[in-house]
Amino acid sequence: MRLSRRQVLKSAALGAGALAVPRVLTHGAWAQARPIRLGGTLPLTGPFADTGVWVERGYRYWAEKVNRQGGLLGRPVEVTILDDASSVDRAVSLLERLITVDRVDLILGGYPGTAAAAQMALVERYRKVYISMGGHMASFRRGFKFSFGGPPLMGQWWYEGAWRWLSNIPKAQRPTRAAAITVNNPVGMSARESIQDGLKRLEIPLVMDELYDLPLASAEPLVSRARALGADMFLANGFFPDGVLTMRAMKALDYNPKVILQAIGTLIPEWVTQLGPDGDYVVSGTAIHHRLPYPGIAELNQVARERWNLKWAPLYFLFGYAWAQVLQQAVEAAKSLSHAVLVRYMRETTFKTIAGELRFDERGLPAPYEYATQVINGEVELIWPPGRRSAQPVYPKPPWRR
Amino acid sequence: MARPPAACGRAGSTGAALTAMLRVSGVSKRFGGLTVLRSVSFQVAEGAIVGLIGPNGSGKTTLFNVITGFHPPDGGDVVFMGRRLVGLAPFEIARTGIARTFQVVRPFAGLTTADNVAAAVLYGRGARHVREARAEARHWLQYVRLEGAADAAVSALTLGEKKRLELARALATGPRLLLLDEVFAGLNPAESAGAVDLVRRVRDDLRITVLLVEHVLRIVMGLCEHVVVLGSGQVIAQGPPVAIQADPQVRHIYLGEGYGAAG
Amino acid sequence: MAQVLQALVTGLLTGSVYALLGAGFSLIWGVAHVINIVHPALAVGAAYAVYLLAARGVDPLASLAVVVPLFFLLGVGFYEGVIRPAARRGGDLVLVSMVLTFGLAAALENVLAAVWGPGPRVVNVAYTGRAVQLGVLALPITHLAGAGLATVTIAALYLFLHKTFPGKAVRAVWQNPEGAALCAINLRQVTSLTYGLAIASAGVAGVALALIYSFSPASHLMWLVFVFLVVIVGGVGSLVGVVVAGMLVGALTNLSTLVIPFAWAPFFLFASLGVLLLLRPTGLFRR
Amino acid sequence: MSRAVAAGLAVVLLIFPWVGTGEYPLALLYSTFMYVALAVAWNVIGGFAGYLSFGHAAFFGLGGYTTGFFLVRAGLSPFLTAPLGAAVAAAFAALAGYPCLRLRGPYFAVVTMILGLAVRAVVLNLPWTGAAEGLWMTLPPWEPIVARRAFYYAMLAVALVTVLAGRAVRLGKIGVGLEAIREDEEAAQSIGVPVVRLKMSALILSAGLTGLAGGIYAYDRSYIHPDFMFDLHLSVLAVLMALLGGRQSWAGPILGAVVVRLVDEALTVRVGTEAARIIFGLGLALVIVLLPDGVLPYLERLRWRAPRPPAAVPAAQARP
Amino acid sequence: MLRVEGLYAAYGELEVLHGVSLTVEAGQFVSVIGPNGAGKTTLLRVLSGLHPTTRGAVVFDGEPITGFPPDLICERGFVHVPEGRLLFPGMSVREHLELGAYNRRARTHLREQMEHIFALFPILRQRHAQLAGTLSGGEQQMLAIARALMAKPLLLALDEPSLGLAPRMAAEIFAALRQLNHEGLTILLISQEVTQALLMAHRAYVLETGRVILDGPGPALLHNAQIVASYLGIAATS
Repeated sequence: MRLSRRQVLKSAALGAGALAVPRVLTHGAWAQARPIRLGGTLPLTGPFADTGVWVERGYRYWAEKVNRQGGLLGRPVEVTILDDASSVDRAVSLLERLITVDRVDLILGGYPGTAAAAQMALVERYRKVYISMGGHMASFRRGFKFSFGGPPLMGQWWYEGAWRWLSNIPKAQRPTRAAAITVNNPVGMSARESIQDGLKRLEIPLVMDELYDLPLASAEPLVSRARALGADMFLANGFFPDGVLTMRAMKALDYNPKVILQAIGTLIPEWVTQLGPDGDYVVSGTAIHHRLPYPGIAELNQVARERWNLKWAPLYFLFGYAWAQVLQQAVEAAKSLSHAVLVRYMRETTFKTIAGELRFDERGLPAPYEYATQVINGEVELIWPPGRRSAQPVYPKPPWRR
Repeated sequence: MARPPAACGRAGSTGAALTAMLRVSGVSKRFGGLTVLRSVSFQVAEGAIVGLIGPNGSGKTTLFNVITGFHPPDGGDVVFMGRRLVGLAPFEIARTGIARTFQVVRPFAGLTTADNVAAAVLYGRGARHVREARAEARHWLQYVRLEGAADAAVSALTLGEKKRLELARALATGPRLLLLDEVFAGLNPAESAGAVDLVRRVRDDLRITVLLVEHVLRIVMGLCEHVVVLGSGQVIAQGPPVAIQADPQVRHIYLGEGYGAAG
Repeated sequence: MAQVLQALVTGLLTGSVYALLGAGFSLIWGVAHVINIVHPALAVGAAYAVYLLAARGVDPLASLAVVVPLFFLLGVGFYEGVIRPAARRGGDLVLVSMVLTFGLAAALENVLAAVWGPGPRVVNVAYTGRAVQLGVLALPITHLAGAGLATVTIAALYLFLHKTFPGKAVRAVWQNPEGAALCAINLRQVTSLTYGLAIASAGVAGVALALIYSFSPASHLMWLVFVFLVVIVGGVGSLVGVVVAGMLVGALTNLSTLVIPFAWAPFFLFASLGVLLLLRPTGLFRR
Repeated sequence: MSRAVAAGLAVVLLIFPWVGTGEYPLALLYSTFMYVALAVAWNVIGGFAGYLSFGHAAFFGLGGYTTGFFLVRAGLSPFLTAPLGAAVAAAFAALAGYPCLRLRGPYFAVVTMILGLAVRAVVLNLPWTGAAEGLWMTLPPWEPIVARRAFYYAMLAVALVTVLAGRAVRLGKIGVGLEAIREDEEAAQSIGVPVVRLKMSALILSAGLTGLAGGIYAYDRSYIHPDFMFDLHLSVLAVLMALLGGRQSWAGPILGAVVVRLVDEALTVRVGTEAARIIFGLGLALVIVLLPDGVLPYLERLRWRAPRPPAAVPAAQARP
Repeated sequence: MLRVEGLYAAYGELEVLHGVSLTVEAGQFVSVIGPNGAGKTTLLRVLSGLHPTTRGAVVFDGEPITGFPPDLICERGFVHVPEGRLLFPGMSVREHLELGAYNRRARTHLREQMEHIFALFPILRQRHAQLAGTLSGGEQQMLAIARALMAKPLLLALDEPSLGLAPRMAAEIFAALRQLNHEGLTILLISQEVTQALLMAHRAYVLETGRVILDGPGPALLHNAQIVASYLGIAATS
């Protein structure tokens, strides 16, 4: 049974409160210090809420942990997350509200790419440091000084690990024709760039390259075309709902490509709960993974296990935590909450995060990542790079289970 | 008072054409497979009150709609004061000086009584300012004895008042020719008498020519100088009222087979 | 060729669900003069009911036994308790009902979101993802089941309307309420019944939808667009028209993707339907 | 009396950005002005003329995209290109309006809704509009508070222009003609109202004003995407605000927009999005059933204590 | 069978019936004539419940039916064939007949009643599958009467059944009405066809501007000068 989001939040908050109490009692001065206030907006309702909720949990757990360990610059932190209801318009106006009315000291990044891109324009105007997924590469080509992807969910880098993994497969066994469908929005488009480039390197012709608008009513036409064109590699650059539809259409039409690549959908826990075994063997990328050996990951996995009864920490939980971690380390390095100071340290500091070590370049981006994942037996396993493997990749994908 | 005689005779008959204000010649109209008007021709002389009668479904209202441009004819011609009306939009025809009322009253229900008329002043007469138009509207409301209801919602009016309102609206466009579609229907005797009087005044004082469709023949016979009888979409008789009342074909249509031979 | 055939057949199967939703919507529009914006939202609600039952091992087809009577009663109650009182208060009923049912749809959407969360749900049954192979054609069983449900329901509606006394009374009221009253037909009863049936059919559409698609609280808006299209193109007041329009929309969407990029398919659909409406403003089958 | 109130309100709105409330109230009022402009502009065709458009997002989006396009490609200042956006939206209305305005009632509503979706589909797929990636503009080079004030005044000006235009239309000759069209097009023709020309003008004006608002909004956002520039919700919201406030008067939509915007904001902040929308939806249903003509006519009746106009005579006005 | 006492009715504030009284005995053929606008149609609409009364009483078959909804009045056996026929254009002839027998009392006799009607109007048997919208005017009128007969009326009230019909068709309709009356059906007819209406009537009422101005046995009124005057607009002097 799935706990309601609100119940979870409530218990999490209670737990955090209980842990904080002894500290408050013993550290009088600490308790009196004015808390550092962090604020941001996330889609807690609406189509992006399934992921938005996990980012929020990441932020909240980070705050809980910071407070447990004595706070930031000796002051407790306080997190305000407003629900933008998956609307870009609301994400921007609520963030402005947080900056100007609530006067938060630090900003927590939004989600998804469209909202983040719009918020990046806003924070640039207010000169506030902003760490988020960032979305499309174009967001970072605009010369913004205050926005960072730490680490970003960069579509252009998403499949890098998958290309490297495929290029290690003997040429004769590799797929010969690829079909791609892409959601017609910034996130989809960025992943699509990587596809055109990656397939060229692998010398696999792209026989079908279709875009679709959200919401996707029916995936059958797309899938049946890919099948008819004899594509033995299928790339679905979409979100979770359309991803689910696509998978079901593939199974219904008994279409068995050698490999299925999926941009975002596979990485949220719902993928497995909704699709069950039909969600298996899908390959995707990531910037962060629960089986990576970086410090902090194990702890987050344990939290996920204890609080939500999950085997591993979900991806977006890790992302939220990582973005907050970067912000924390910048503040600690700068020893200041002045954003003018902070932004200088952002480019000079090496951040040690649960996604590894990061340094930001002029654009506000770290070095590209090259992980590949595959869903195997309901687990999102790391299959590339070879040294970090948590499971052997399954190739070619077995036919649909009947 | 000397009035120009009502013209009779069919289109093309010389002499009458000189005084004809409205000339309908050979007008036909079909709806789907149903022919509603078959080559209808008649004329309306300037300054006359002409009655258009005929049983239900004989095409009277359709003829009105053809003249006013709502239903373009399939054949034939309508000429008003030397100008061809066929092909003009209804609002353009209205601006040439033809105003009409509707069989089932169609006031603008969401507007006040005064604004109903003011709209006609603005668009029929080309007034520019709403305030002036409202002032003039009051004049027309007074003319039809509705001045007390100027600021009332139309829904508060009785049927008789609505009919007068429609008349005021038509007059406010500044017409030379007024087409009245059953203005007397549904009125009680007193209202009816008032309306007859009103139509006479419109012609005598305002010098507006009137063409009216009416069922109550008593009114038609008392009011009109010339009557056109339509039957199944054709003109079956026309002439002065007395001649029409005596016409056996008309008696047949109105009273039925064999009736009134002794009447 | 196989592609064309496959696209056509899947399109028709999809279209049947549009048609089913459109049929109930059209029925309410014709008989009660209400533009029932909440119609697709109710169907989505039914899909959630199916989801709830499926999680307890009830097959979607078996859940019809619950959904259909429940939604019938819901429809009757909705008419008697909301629409009729609203109609009696006056105002332009088409307009009032549009805003009224829009408000209810917004409320229902968010109730669903509050209970189940905003994310998409899919219903998995034993035959999900299986297909019948017909030569070159692959026909997903869920689609066949959904389309079958739609067909059976539409056929039942058709038979009801044309072969039974109460059904004929519904058509009579639809075509001429006063004439119907003179035939000893109780207008209120008939309208109530119509509402019940229409909402019940929305329930069935919800079951079909749950079988074929993923659904989320907000997905009713997309369905609303299709329902509107189908009803207007088919002509308000024509069951046959709605069915043909549903098939047309389904087939057109799928077939167009064979010749133009998929992303342009919605534009092609909107443009062609827009042009059609401009040529035949009252729809294909309006008498 | 009411003139004094209006003057007072104008003064308050003019000096408001300088009383030190900070950026957020300015942002909130800015968006309220925008919705006022949208609702009032919609009302010119939807309320006065009775053509319920559900596609006004198309005009909004076109205004915004025109601004974005000229800013990115030609470097023109958005405060100059916003009027250009209005022109493009108006031109589009002139093109699409003629066939659409032949339809009435729900048919018009549906066709305009389709039109809105179709335009969105086009912009989403044309490469030179930024397509699915959206369009980024250079940021205005101001401090936040300066920017907020600038956009506050810009949108206030748009709202003011729109309200004045709507008021002038409603109280002037055109308003009377549009009302006549709404009530009965044939009767309107019969008194010389140029029906087609007049409703086309109303649609074009309505579209232009909507496009103007879109132009300013786009620059403030500085990143635009079809998803929110052509959002169906935007069209629906304009309709609801106008209907709720009272679509027969020029002031009704203002009231509707202000109330809906502020109530929505308050509810969202206080009780959360889902609960706010449930309350909003049910409230909407309740208000329209209780006050089918909108809130403003009801308030006016209260204020003047005038008796309700008598119930309309039964629609079946068959001749006896 | 039917007694109407002092009936008033209005549209909005416009009163169109000012105290109409009339009686129809069982088995009689009663005509109501009068020029257009006299209130004849309103009278029937009030009697069948389509229009509200302001004052007055209607007693039918011994029971007051004032203020009853149309479906109940129809079920009691007062069946109205309205002006303009009010048919269902998209439904077949047979369906109209079935709907005519919608009330429970009539439904049990559906088959035999339908046979009876097909005997009366053979053309309807030929057209039984045709949609009402595609029938000719005369056929539509027959269908309207037939639909009403299916309800097993005690009293059949007809409003202008010959309106807009070719003379031959009108004659056919009147012949059918006469036959029905001979078979024992009470008939209340409103018509502009003065001659026909009066010739057939056991009793006739002349209505003018909402009042009964004259009544008596039908043929006796046939050459009444007042009627001629009323119809042809000759100033009444009698």
